[in-house]
Amino acid sequence: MSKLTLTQAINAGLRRALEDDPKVLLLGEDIGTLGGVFRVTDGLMKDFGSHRVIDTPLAESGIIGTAVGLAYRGFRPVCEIQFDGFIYPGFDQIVSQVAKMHVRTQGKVRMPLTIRVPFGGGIGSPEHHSESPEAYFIHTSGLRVVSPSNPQDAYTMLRQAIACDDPVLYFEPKRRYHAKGDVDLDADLAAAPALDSARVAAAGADVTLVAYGAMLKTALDAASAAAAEGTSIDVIDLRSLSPIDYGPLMESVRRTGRLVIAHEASQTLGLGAEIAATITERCFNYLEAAPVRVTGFDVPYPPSKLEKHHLPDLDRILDGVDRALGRPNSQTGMED
Amino acid sequence: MSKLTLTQAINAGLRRALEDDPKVLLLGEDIGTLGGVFRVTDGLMKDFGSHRVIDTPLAESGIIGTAVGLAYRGFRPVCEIQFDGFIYPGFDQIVSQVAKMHVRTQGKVRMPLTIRVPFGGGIGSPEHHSESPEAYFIHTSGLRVVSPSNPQDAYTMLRQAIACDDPVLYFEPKRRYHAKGDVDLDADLAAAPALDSARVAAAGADVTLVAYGAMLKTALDAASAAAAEGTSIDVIDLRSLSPIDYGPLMESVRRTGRLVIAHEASQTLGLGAEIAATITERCFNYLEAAPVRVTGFDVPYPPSKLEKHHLPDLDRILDGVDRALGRPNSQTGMED
Amino acid sequence: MSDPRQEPEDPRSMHMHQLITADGQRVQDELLDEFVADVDDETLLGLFRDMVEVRRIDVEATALQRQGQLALWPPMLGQEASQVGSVRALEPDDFIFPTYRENGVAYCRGAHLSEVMGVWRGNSNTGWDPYEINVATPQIIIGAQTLHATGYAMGLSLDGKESVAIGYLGDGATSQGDVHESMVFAASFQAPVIFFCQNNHWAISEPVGLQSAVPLAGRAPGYGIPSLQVDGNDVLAVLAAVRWAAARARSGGGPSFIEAVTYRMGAHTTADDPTRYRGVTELEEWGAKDPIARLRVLLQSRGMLDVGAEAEIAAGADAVAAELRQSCISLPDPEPMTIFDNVYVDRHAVLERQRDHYERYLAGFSSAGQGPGAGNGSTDAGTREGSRS
Amino acid sequence: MSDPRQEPEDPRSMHMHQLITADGQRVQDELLDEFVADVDDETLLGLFRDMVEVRRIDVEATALQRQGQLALWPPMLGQEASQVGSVRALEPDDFIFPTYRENGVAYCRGAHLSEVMGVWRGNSNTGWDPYEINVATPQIIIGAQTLHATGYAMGLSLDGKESVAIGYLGDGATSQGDVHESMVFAASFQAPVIFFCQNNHWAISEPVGLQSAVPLAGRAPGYGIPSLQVDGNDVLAVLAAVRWAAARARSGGGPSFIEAVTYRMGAHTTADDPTRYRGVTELEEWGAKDPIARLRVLLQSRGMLDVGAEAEIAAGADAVAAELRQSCISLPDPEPMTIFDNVYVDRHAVLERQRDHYERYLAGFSSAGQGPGAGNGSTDAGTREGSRS
Ligand SMILES: Cc1ncc(C[n+]2csc(CCOP(=O)(O)OP(=O)(O)O)c2C)c(N)n1
Ligand SMILES: Cc1ncc(C[n+]2csc(CCOP(=O)(O)OP(=O)(O)O)c2C)c(N)n1
Ligand SMILES: [Mg+2]
Ligand SMILES: [Mg+2]
Repeated sequence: MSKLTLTQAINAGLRRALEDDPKVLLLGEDIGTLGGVFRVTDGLMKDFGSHRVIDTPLAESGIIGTAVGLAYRGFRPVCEIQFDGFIYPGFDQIVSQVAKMHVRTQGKVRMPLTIRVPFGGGIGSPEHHSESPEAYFIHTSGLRVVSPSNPQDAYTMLRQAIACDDPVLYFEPKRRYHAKGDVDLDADLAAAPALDSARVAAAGADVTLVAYGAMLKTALDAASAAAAEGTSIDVIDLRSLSPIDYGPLMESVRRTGRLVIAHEASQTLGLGAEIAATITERCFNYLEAAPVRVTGFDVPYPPSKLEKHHLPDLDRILDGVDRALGRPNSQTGMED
Repeated sequence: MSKLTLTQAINAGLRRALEDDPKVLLLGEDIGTLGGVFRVTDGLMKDFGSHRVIDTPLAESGIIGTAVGLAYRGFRPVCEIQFDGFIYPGFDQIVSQVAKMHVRTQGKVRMPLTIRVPFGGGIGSPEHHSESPEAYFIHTSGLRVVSPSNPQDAYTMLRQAIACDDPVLYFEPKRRYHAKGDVDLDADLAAAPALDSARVAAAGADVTLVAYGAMLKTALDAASAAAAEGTSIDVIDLRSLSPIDYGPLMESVRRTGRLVIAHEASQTLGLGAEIAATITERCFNYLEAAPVRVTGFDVPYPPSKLEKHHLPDLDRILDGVDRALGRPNSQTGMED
Repeated sequence: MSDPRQEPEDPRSMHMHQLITADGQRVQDELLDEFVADVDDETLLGLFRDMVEVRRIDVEATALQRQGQLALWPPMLGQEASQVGSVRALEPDDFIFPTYRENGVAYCRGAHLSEVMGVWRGNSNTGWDPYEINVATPQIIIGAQTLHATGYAMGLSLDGKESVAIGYLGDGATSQGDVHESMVFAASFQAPVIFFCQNNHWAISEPVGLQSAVPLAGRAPGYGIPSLQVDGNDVLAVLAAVRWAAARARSGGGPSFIEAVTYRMGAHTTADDPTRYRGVTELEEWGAKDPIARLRVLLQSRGMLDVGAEAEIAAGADAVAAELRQSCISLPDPEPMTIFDNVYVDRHAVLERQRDHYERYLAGFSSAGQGPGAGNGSTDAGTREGSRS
Repeated sequence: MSDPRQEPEDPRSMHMHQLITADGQRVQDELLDEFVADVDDETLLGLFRDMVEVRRIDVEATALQRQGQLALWPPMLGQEASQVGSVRALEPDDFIFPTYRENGVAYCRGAHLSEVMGVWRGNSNTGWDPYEINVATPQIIIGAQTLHATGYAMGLSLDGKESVAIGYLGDGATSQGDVHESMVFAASFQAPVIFFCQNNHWAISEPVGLQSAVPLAGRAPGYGIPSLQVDGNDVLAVLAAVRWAAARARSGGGPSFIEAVTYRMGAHTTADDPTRYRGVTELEEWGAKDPIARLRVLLQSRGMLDVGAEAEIAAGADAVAAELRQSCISLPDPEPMTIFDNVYVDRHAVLERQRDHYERYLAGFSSAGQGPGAGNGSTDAGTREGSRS
């Protein structure tokens, strides 16, 4: 066991993947000499050479598109998108090529790309540096989407993502980059929880609270605060956003009858919509109240001085819990 | 009143907008001399000149990006994206520029763009020509998204979209391009239903069925078939996909207690998810059953010989209606 | 007023390399000659046969589309020399990234005709296995494949191979950002990639002048990528130009760009009506530069193509066409449940659930004569009656 | 082996226009001289003052960031001549599309210092009204603004104006597809746009050689766009080059591309640590080419800048810095409910509902001392207690 920050855990995961498989390559802007703007790839170019840790020209479509060609040739490219808001120039290659190549070729060509995207807000950055674009990719058939919330998952899930024969969008909770945790660097990948599995992060009986990425920490804090007030919250860390592992969610909701989903992304067609709709479909008779979404608002990410109002925090999550429990709160009487 | 096809109605709407406002410009690939691959812009370059109906180089980001600059200068660009699947190269400009410019400039700069996108399947076309990408834009704050289902709406809503000071994605139901209908070319825009309003397309009492674009026709057919079997369906034509006009939906669901949403787009985070989640939030105590989604599957759009299996048809919608009514059907017993 | 050193080159000032003139004369080209020094008359005849077959395929496929057997077809008429000359310049290990129009290239590489037709009949998005013939699937998103070719070529370098990758693109494609980024990456990594641009003068209804007022081959030097303009209706010159580029790439010289100047004699696709946007003079002018006719003259002048030989070739092409027709119309419709196949390599629980559901749903129809999906787009509300058990 | 006519130009063979040498000598340039024939010593002194002020602003903003008053700052150190020379070449009606780094440009155009600071303090995404000073908001998405400049310029043509649009970009930006598409559109529509590329040799940690092995100014001719390479540390040459381009545009000559060769003497932003990727020799080398130092020498040699005059200018710059600091630290925090403002022009029912909800939610805290949002990222679960009425 090593105590690592989340960035160190990702770095270790990349290092291990580079060691284990000569077909693994890293591509991105500033990932080489600099080691990435977050130092996630620190030291890797030095140790593995500039033919495996590749500083690319400044062009996201170029990064993804050449990675498609490399995958065509049997490589396993790991692309870094510098910040969430810079993924859109590569959107066409992701949606029309990466996601569709396997089905297009009737299974002949595989796209085992991993696309790493530091995502989310709360770090005081300017525009385009704090977005949560995961819903675009969750809606895109052919992709897998995951997001770890802690160093151990960051390490294990990254290795699983790189080993996975499908393309994986790997969203890194950048607000939690410096969070430390124990990481078992020798954990057996096969024995580890599957890449597409959810995890119960805290057990509770009254309400089910679903979160992922950086929001998991806030959800756990909310659960502690609620416990002090006598409310017991079952917190589920989604880990996989596509596909969603509905088993643990359904098990929980069928016990609690109440569901709250929290995420930073905007509400309309944010992941909460899918979870609310699916759980309602599959657990309708168990629900005591409508699933509640606590999310970013339907606004472009605001200037950093205002981000604390956009991001769901402990108080807003507890407000959502109140709503799920049918306690009068700020949204009461606003059904119309 | 004129009897027009849906393409003719759009053509008339463009013509009228070009006549009424010298700041209106059309930009797109093949829209000039050819009149567009669907002939939607037929004759417009001839009548308004190549400075107002502009054949652009083959580059979608270029089309949207220069339209942003034109809007900056006070123009009202109407961009044509040739087919749904070709919008992604312009995605970055739409999401990071068009959608955010007004808020970025604290309201100083307006982006009254209209982006016309022929969308959806059922026309026997190759890959990338039958997609339903609307969810990506509905999830994007700062955009409006609409889709007409008939010639009159196509005409009126297009004029309203062009007149609107916000950017509007205007999704044209290409499968219905040749559908004919009465169009009042002199309808008063202000008196017409608002661009962001939904419409009850057929009145019913047992189930609420929501659809938009080309699916509306299938929904109406399903309602007729159901009526013959004694089931009365309230069909709502959404018209506006962002924002959604929840008033008529809520009114209907509170009467029927049952909701079915049909669309061609893939299920996961397709618009049905948002409607199901929101209606559940706002009408929980009125729902007799979980909202049902009848949608395309979570697969890349299939080759055209298979598209009839992907696209919800009358039978699949009626299957969904059965489910909403609690009648045993193909999904019964599949809650887990 | 402006700096003369940096004035844009005049289009007419760019040299178009040629080895066979429009009237069938073999002419010299200082750069290209050495690359076809080994091409004997037999080889030339082979190129002729290829072109005749490709044209015959085009005619047959167009007919099949008219007869409702294909959903769509993108004609190659007029571009046979560019397609045949380029693909015949390559080694089997060289990897090809084509657009939707390079069906002649795929055919020459050994794609089965049924595989080629499958895409245009609507059965599948690719017919062939890319790794079997080293040809990627036809790319519809304009320009996207040039990045794939570049990435593949980067992989070739990493693997220490001497092979090359070639990305086909049209004149219209040169406007796309992806093509630019391909050249940036290719130059930066000195990737062994060939950008083979068929300037067929049209992007659907848009003339090449709308994409660029100067020759397309003039773009590449700005990236440090050598380029050539070649007569795209001259199969020998195309062959030579691609060999030139491939030789550069194999010897570590990095990327090259070739503009093959040709002409789309047919419609953009069978759905297109070119009479709406172009006149007959242009067609006539280019008809006089036909790639097959000029090689016929040359071969005849060398005594390689008497009436008998030509008839034999035509008969061979007819046989190809017959096989094409047969294999096209006998293609079985794909199985409904295959829409769920190959979306993922690994198990995907959410999709699996949808598959199970649809399987049960379909089973509900099995006892009735009526299949599902018949209600689609139909106004006939009666399909449901009796279709369900 | 390759065609010599189309070999890539050698980087060193491109002529870099210059009017003031690094050691302060005024030299002649055949092309540029006529564009600065009217520039007298007073004007030169004005450019000097601008550059000193811009540098002083940069120093102050960097200090404010270190002191926690700004969230981030992208230094302009070393690029003063490029920024000042270019903006001073333009007319007030000419419209500017800058990146995040052109804060000196915005300042010269009349942006209030508090407006400039607002962005970097995290108060807003723009400080100034673009239409008040004809400067668009700072663009962070690399390359996107060049398309906006092109579109705006197309609009200028349509409106029959003689004004121009200018799009600023960096060396790294030249790799983006959007910059390419800008040049395609600009050339196709002969838009009166200037692409002003500051090659400061670095894109964060990536040297310009990674984006291109040949001069960036060499790209434009491939589109039929004339281009110039100019010494970007020579304010007079930059002024002349932009006037050259603007004159071309105003007289219907269409787009131009200018590569201003300069150097980013500071970090990419205050969040960057350039010692990780570049050595001191390069810095020293470029330090010797400082844009301000060379103009100082020239002005002194002309008797325009004695100790008193320089002190006066320095004092003026200090006053600007003081105003900057004052207006920055006194910027009021934005009001919470403004996050819902200006997302749409027209009413948006779904967003309005969210706004109403949040308003009511916030009201729930009003009676308590503790504001909302305090629980964000905090492990202190106690904030909720007592914060709600
Ligand atoms: C990204 C994208 N935009 C638009 C289209 C529609 N489209 C299909 S072919 C074509 C013209 C292509 O012209 P060119 O590159 O010259 O190739 P050609 O068809 O002449 O072989 C267009 C606009 C597309 N397929 N992809
Ligand atoms: C589309 C996009 N990708 C990546 C980034 C991250 N990024 C910000 S500045 C920068 C380097 C830009 O270099 P250059 O164009 O030379 O401008 P300079 O910073 O040197 O002024 C990068 C990669 C971005 N802002 N936008
Ligand atoms: Mg073409
Ligand atoms: Mg730079």
